[in-house]
Amino acid sequence: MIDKQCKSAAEAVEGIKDGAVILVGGFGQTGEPMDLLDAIAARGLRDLTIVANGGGSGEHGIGRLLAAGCVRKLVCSFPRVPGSVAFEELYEQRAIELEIVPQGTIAERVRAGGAGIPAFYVPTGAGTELADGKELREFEGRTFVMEHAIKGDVAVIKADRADRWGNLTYRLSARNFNPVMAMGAELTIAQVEECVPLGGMDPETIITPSIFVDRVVEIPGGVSNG
Amino acid sequence: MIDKQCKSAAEAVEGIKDGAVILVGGFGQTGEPMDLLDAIAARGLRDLTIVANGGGSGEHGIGRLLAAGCVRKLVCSFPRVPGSVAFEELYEQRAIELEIVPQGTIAERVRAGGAGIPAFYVPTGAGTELADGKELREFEGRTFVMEHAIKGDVAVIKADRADRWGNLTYRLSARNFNPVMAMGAELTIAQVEECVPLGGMDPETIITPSIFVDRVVEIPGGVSNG
Amino acid sequence: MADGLTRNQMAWRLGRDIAEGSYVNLGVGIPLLVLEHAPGGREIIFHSENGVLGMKPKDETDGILPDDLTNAGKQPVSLVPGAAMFHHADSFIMIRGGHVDIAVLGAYQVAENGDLANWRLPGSPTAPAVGGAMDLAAGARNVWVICEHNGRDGAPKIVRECTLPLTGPGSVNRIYTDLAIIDVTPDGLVVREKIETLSLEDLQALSGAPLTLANGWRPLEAPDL
Amino acid sequence: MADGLTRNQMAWRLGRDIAEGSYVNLGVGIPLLVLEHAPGGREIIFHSENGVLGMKPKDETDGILPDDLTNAGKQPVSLVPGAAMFHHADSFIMIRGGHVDIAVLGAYQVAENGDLANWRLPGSPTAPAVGGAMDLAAGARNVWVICEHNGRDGAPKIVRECTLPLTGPGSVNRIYTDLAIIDVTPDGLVVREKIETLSLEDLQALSGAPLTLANGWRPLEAPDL
Repeated sequence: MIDKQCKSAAEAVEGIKDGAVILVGGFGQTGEPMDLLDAIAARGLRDLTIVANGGGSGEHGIGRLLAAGCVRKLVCSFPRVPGSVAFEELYEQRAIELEIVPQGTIAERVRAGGAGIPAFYVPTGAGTELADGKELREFEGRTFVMEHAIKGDVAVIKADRADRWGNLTYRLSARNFNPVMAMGAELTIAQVEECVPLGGMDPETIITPSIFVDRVVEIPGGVSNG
Repeated sequence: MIDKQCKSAAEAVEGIKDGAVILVGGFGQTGEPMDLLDAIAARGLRDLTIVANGGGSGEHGIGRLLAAGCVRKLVCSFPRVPGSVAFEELYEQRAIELEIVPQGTIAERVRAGGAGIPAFYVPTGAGTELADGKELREFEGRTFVMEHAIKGDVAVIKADRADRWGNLTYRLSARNFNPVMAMGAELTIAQVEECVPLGGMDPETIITPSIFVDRVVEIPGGVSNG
Repeated sequence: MADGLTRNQMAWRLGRDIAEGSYVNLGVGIPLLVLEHAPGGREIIFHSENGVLGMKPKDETDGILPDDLTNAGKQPVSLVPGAAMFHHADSFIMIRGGHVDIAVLGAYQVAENGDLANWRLPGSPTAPAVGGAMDLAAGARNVWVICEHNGRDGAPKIVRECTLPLTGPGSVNRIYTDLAIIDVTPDGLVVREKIETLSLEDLQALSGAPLTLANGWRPLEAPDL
Repeated sequence: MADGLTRNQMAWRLGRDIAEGSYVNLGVGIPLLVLEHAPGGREIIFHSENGVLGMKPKDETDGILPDDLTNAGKQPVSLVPGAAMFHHADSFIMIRGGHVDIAVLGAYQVAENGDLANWRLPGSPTAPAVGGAMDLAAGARNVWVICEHNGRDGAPKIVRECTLPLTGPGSVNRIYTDLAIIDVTPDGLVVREKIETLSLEDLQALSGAPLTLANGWRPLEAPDL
C-alpha cells in the first residue's frame, strides 16, 4: 500500500542535505509551508539555496530559516515586505546572495525544471539590467531573453487536502506557487490541513496529482506569523 | 454585461477567414468539438491549417473539414485511426500537407504560443528524423531540439460547462488538449454541454478561466461519429 | 497652482476608462486603489498575479479567511461571481501571453517613448524587488501608469529618458497623474485631459518631456472621494 | 521450437516486475494489455497521456460514458480511487520531466545500445504517426519494451543497429518478448529470463545482436491466460 503520509514535520524533512536547492511555495504568508520550514531550520542545515517568491517575514517559515543562518542564497522576485527583518539584516551585512528574478520567470523556470525543458525564451526583462549577462535572441523582430530551468533538490509546499497517495488541493489563492514548486523538485514535501481517505477527492478537482508528491504531513492550523 | 454566449454553432464560427490557423481540441473523438468543426466546414473555408492531435475520423468534425476540402495543412501527432477515411484519401492523393509533431511537443508549442514564449528546448525527437532541419543545442551534455511556439488564429474546443463569461470545466479525459488549445489562439470558441448562471461554477474547480475564452455556444449532446 | 486629484480620485478616474469585459491587472500601491473605485454597473475582471481572476474589495461577510485570498499587495480580497483560481505559472501565461488587456502600474519615471522605470532606486540601502512588474510591462496588451505627476522632491516623473533602471522598454501606453491624462504616442506625449485651471505651460513646466495638447482635450475631473 | 508466451502472458509477466507505487505509462497495442493483467494487491498508478492518472480496465457499472474517459488507444477505461485528471500539457510535464517511472512501449526494433524504433515503417503507403512515443522514449525514467521476439517474417526485432527510423536513441532499459526478458546494459544485452526449454544458442539464432545469459537467470513463465 502506498502511503506518503509522515507523522510529523520533522519526519517529513528528513534526509534534506546541506547545500540543497529548496523550492518553497507561498505568496506572502498565504500558502507558505511554515511548519516544514521551521522543521528544516531546526535541523540546522547550512548553505541552502531557497527559491521562492519572497524573503519571508516574521519568525516562522523562510524568516526563521534566514535568521537561523541556514541560507546561502535566495532566488526570488520580491525579497522584502514589512516584517522581512531576518532578510534585511542579512542583506545589510552582505551575508546572503540574492538573485532577483521576475515573478513570472521564476514560475516558468521552475515549471521548466519539472517539465524536462532546459531553457526557453521570454520577453520579460529584455532591455533591463535583469537581462545583463543573459543570452538574447530575436524572434520576429522582438528581443527575448533565454532563461534556464531551475531544478530543486527539494520542494516544500502547503496544501489544503491530501490523500495517502499525495493528491493535493489548495485553498483559493493559497494555491499560488505551490503546484508549480511541487513539479520542480526531486523530493516534494507537502504540509496539509487535512488528510482524507483515498478516493475522497474528486479526480476532476485535484490540482497537484500524486505523481509530483513524495511526502505528506497533516498539520491542521499550523504556525503563522500573524 | 459580458455575454460570450452565441445562439448557434454557425454564429459562433462567424468571422473565421480562409487560410486561418485553427487549433482543435480533443483526443480521438473524446472532447472533439464536432459541431463547431461541422459549422466551419459548412462555411466552405479554404486553405485552413489544422493543429490537433489527430486527423479525425468519421464524417463529423475534423473528418468533415478534411472531406470538404477546407484544409491545406494538418499539424498533428497521430493523423490516422480506423475511420480516418478523409485524411487517408487526401494523403494518398498528396492533396494535404502533413507536419508530424510529437504529442507532448504539440501541447507545449501551443502552450508556449499562449504564454508569450517564442521558443523552448525539448529532448523529444533529438536523434530522430523529426529533428531534421531543427536547431539543436546541448545543455549539460545532452542534446535538445529547439521548438517554436504555435499561435492559432482560432481555437475551437469542447467543454462540459460554461458561464456567460466563458469559464469552463471538462468531463474527465475529454479535457485533454482543450484547455491547452484555449490558451493558444486569438479567438477561442467553445461548444459546451451546458451553460450555467454566472457564479454557478466553483472558482477552485474552473479549468479554463474566462480570460482565454471569447465565444461559447451551448449544444447539449452534439453530433458524434458513432 | 491648481489642486490636483487625490490618489483615490486618480484611481477613480482611471477606472472610468476601463471598458466593460476588460481583464485588468493592478500593481501594488496606487494601482490597487482602482479596485476600490471601479465603476459600478460595468463588468470588469480584475486579475491578481498570485492566481486570482475576478477579485473585488474584501467583503468581511464572505467567510473567507484573510490569509486564504489576497491581492498582489498581500491584502485580503473577495471574489465576484465568475471568479477563477489558478497557479502562478498559469497566471503568468495570462500576463506574458498578452491575455491581460490592461496592466495598471506605478512608476518612478516614464519616458516619452514609453520606457518605464518602477522597480529599483540605485543607491537605496534596501534590496531590489521586482515582483511581477517586468512580466506585466513586457506582456500586457496595454500598460497604464498611475502616479503623481511629480516626486516628493518635485522632480518630474515624466521624462525624456529614464535615468533609473528600466522595468521595460517602450511599455507604457497611457499615464494617469494627479494633473493630467497623457497618451504615449509615436508622435510623443499627448495630453488628453488636464486640470482645467492648469495651463499647458504650467503642466509642461512640471514635466520633463515635451507635451502637446490633444484637440478636444477635456478637463480632468473627479468627484470628492 | 519451444512455445513462447502469448501476448497476454507477456503483459502479465511484465506486470510482475512493476514495483508498488510506480507511475507507469502504457503505449498502445500490447503495452495496454498490462492494464488487464496488472498484479493484484499492489498499488500501481497507470498514466495515460491524454490526461489520466489512475486508470483501470473499463468497469461497465461505473456510469461513465465511454467517450468521456479513454486510454491512449481511445478505448474506454475506468478510474481507481486516487485518480486525477489533467490536460495534455500537464500530462507531458509528467512524461518529459521524468516523473513517469516506467513507459511500456511496443517496438519494431530495439538495438543493443537501447535505440528504439517503433513509429514509422519507411515505404508504407500510410501516413506516419508518432503520438507520444518520442516524448515517452526521451522522458520516462525507464523504458520497457514489450514485443514479439521476431516479426511475422521471422526477422529479429532485437538488432545491433536499428535500420528503421528511430523513436529515441538509447532509450530502452529492458525488453520483454514472448521468449525472453533482456536487460539493456552498458555491457550489452543480458538475458535475465528465457523460456526454459529454449537454449541460449536457439535464442541467439532468433536475435540480431549478441546476448549473454545472466548468472542466476530464471525460466520465463506465466500462467495460462
